[in-house]
Amino acid sequence: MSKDSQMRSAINQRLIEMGERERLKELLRAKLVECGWKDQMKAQCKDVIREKGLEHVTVEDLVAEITPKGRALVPDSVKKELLQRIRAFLAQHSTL
Amino acid sequence: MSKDSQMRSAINQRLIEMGERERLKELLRAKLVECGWKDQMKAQCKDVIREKGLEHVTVEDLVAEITPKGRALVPDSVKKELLQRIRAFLAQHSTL
Amino acid sequence: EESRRKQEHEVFLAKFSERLCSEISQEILAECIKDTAASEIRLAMEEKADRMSRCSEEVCCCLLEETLDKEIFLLVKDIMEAELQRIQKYIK
Repeated sequence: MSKDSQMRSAINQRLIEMGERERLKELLRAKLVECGWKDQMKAQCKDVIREKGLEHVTVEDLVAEITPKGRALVPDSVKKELLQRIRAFLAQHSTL
Repeated sequence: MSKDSQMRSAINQRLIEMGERERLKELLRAKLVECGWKDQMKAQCKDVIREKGLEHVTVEDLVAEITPKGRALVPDSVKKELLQRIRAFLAQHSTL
Repeated sequence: EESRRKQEHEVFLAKFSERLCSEISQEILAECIKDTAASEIRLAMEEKADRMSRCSEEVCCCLLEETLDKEIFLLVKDIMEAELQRIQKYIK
């Protein structure tokens, strides 16, 4: 195991232990609702169901269809905020 | 055309195509005899004719007079059975 | 040496942060998309079942009314004819 991957494992371990990984996930979930991304996704799903007909769509089909759009629709500000929060956490715990 | 009226048309279409609509009407007629509705209606007609006198009553008058009573006199069990039969049919032919 | 090590660590942290950010994003996006898709399909199915139930009742009512109207008309016609015949017979 290289030194970098050892460090990565150690930091990941600490992030989990300190509950920060869960908090980061929670933050992102909240931001996705707040910025309207979730509503956009719901609308996308409704469009696909309407277009294809309910009887011709499975959850997997729907996921496959809307995932590219879902990724593209995440605002840069949300990505930036998550990244900043990670950086701030790592800086605060400089022994990591 | 609203979604509801589309659905109603589709149900009717399916019932007619498979001959179920006629069978349901036949079932209903039989039930009306069986539950005594037909006898009650005959008695109602005779009462009206006796009250007003045959010379003062037309078929249309009599129909108009006894129809509300005729509708009210259909037992709930008969209505329920008819609805259940329609639902069972649609469940079996659920491509709607 | 110290400053080189520090710089390397900073580069490592920057890369690590980006990687973690992307990992978490992918995980949460996949989770949210799957949840949304499943709940939208469930909603659509519930809506369809409600509509089916409502429309079945309406079709049932129409069928009932149609049959009753026809039955009442035939019944009245038969009774009127019978009464007329009875009176004609009586007059004769």
